[in-house]
Amino acid sequence: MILPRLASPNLAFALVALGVLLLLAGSYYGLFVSPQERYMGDVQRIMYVHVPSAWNALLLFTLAMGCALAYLWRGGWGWDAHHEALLEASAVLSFLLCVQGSIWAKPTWGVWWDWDPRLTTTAVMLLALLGILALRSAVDDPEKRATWSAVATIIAFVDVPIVYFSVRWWNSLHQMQSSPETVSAPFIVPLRLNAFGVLALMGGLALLRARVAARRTAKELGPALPPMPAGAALEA
Amino acid sequence: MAPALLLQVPPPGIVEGGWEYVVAAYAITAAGFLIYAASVFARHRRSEEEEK
Amino acid sequence: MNVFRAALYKELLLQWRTRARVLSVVVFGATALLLMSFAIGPDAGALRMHAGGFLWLALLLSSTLTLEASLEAETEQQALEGLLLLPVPPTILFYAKALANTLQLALLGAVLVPVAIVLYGAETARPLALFGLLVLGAAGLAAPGTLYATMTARARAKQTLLPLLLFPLVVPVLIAATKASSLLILGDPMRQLAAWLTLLAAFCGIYWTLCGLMFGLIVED
Amino acid sequence: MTGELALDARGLARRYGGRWALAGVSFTLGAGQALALVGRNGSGKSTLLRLLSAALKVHAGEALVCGADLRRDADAVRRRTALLSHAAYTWEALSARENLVLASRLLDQDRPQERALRRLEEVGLAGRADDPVASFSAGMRKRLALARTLLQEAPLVMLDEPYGALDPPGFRLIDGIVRALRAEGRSVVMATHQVERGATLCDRGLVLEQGRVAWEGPAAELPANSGLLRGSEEGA
Repeated sequence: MILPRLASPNLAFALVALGVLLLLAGSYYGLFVSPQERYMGDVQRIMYVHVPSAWNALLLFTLAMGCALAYLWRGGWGWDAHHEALLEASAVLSFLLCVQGSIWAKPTWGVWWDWDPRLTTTAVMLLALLGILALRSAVDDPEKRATWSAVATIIAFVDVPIVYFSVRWWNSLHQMQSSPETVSAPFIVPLRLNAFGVLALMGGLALLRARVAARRTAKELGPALPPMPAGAALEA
Repeated sequence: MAPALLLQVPPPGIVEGGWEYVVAAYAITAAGFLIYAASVFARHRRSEEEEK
Repeated sequence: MNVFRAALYKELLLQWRTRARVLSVVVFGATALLLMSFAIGPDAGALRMHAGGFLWLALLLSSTLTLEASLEAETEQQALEGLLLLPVPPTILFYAKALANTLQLALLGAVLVPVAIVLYGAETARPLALFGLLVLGAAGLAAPGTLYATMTARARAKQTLLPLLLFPLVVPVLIAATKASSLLILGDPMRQLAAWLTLLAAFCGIYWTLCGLMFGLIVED
Repeated sequence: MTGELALDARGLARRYGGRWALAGVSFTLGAGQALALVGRNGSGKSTLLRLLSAALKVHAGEALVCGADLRRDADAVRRRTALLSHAAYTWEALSARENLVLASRLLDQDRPQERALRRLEEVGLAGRADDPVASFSAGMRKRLALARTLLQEAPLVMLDEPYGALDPPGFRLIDGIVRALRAEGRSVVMATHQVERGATLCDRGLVLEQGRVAWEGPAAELPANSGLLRGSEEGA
């Protein structure tokens, strides 16, 4: 089997543990230490998980795009394995983001879904990610799966800002220009803790997930070219 | 940096209470992370065992 | 240039020969338009207000059928591989195919417009602008649609895969085209039409370039 | 172009998923020579031909095809080769003539109508030139595919099972075409189960077994060495 170089599982487990610790600390701070926000009251506390999820969903999608580009330009199954893992992690975060967003929308606007550009873009992004994952599961040949899904990821990634701006224009009547107070220290601390917590947790899980993907691909690719009886075979 | 990524809020109009929404959001998020982590661990363990 | 003309001619000839199937797509689109009105109820004002959106939804749903059909002719006897061996550069293949699909979708739209006028009273004072919009919107659907259809034609579960990949991607096209057609049908007092057309044109510019660049990566076996 | 070798393959290999259909094949063929490729079903003959005509990506090894590097300059290889494949490469909804005219125009040739008609006469399809290909029998499709291959006027012509699906006059047609190609100084590679025919038409013989070269030598010695048809029915 040709396994690409991957992070050790111990590093992944350590990252997951670190993420859990940071999330526990950040959530404790956000729920019980931070003061009430002036306008939003306690509902504001949803932001301490929502915003870190949003940052990381975008960050992981960007990294997945980087892996896709790297696979297309440089080749290497490690890039493909991490591409798959990051797509999945980003999809999980996008899903949670949609759920948190609609929980936030209910007390704030009185509806479960507001056609806010960010929330809508997240929903579109989630569907795009699910589409790419479906494409990966529908193609058996490892080379085609890697190339096609890399192309699809790049195309979907370019779409995200376009979707955001088109929804914003479409929905321009709703534009309201105030945000919760998140610049002062009591609000920043839980945001930061949770942001790095989600990053460590999902990053660690993605490293583990990439190992699973790499193993599966290695199995599909089977043994390396059997040695030639005479003459030199030049492995790709 | 931070404000650009936050959901917008309608101007005046103060939201009262809402702890149940906060609890729901945290609970669902925690459940999401837990379920996903469990599934990744399970898949990783299975692939590790298949290796042997 | 000669090769591009030949490739385009090939696409159009194939579409002409399979026009019976194209006709059934028209019927499908018209049926979709009819069904959507039942979601609103027989309120003439409301129907007219939503006519633009219905038109583009019907077009989007039909587009997956025409895109799949345009690739079926190439996969039956692996004509696509044969084309690469001639050799026709993949970029030329892509642009010929995408252009032919644009034309077909724009024509399909042009046929659906009278249906929308009859069903929803969706007349416009600027039919030429509406046709220009149809071409622009069709181009926005055709570029990524051609690329994805080429992938999914050779994957399992192709019928569900193409919409799954294409629909989220073309949300900006749907939004901009719907808004623009509504402005054309209902009037444009705020002069917003140009902004939406610009958005559509930008989408087309980005994806006609990007998909043309990437097509070569996905056609080789 | 060196003009010396039509084919120079070194360790050429290709896998489908985990199976190496071609596991490192090395051989050479002089310009203007003909090679008979023999082997059981699944021994890698078709894969080798599709690799050498740049229809498939090479997974390991390398080859010079009419002086062009297969890995670096696939386009040049495609311009210098023509492949009669198992797939007919035809558009079913179009007539035989239209198929050839389109191929000719896509090759950017002059007088496409004339060329198409001449090729159709050559393969005995002139009488059915304007019938849609969808109504053709397997043998007629083979003839049409052959006409398309000849249309390319490539210096290296590769024929995959040219006798398959053909009637006895069709056999003679293929024999005549191979002789004519050789008389014009073109190189020919022919994968076939008709070992005797291959032996008389070609200079060199190559036996493939499980994706490897099992025997290589003068074509005249093929029947004794192919190990395929020893004592069995020839010329079925």
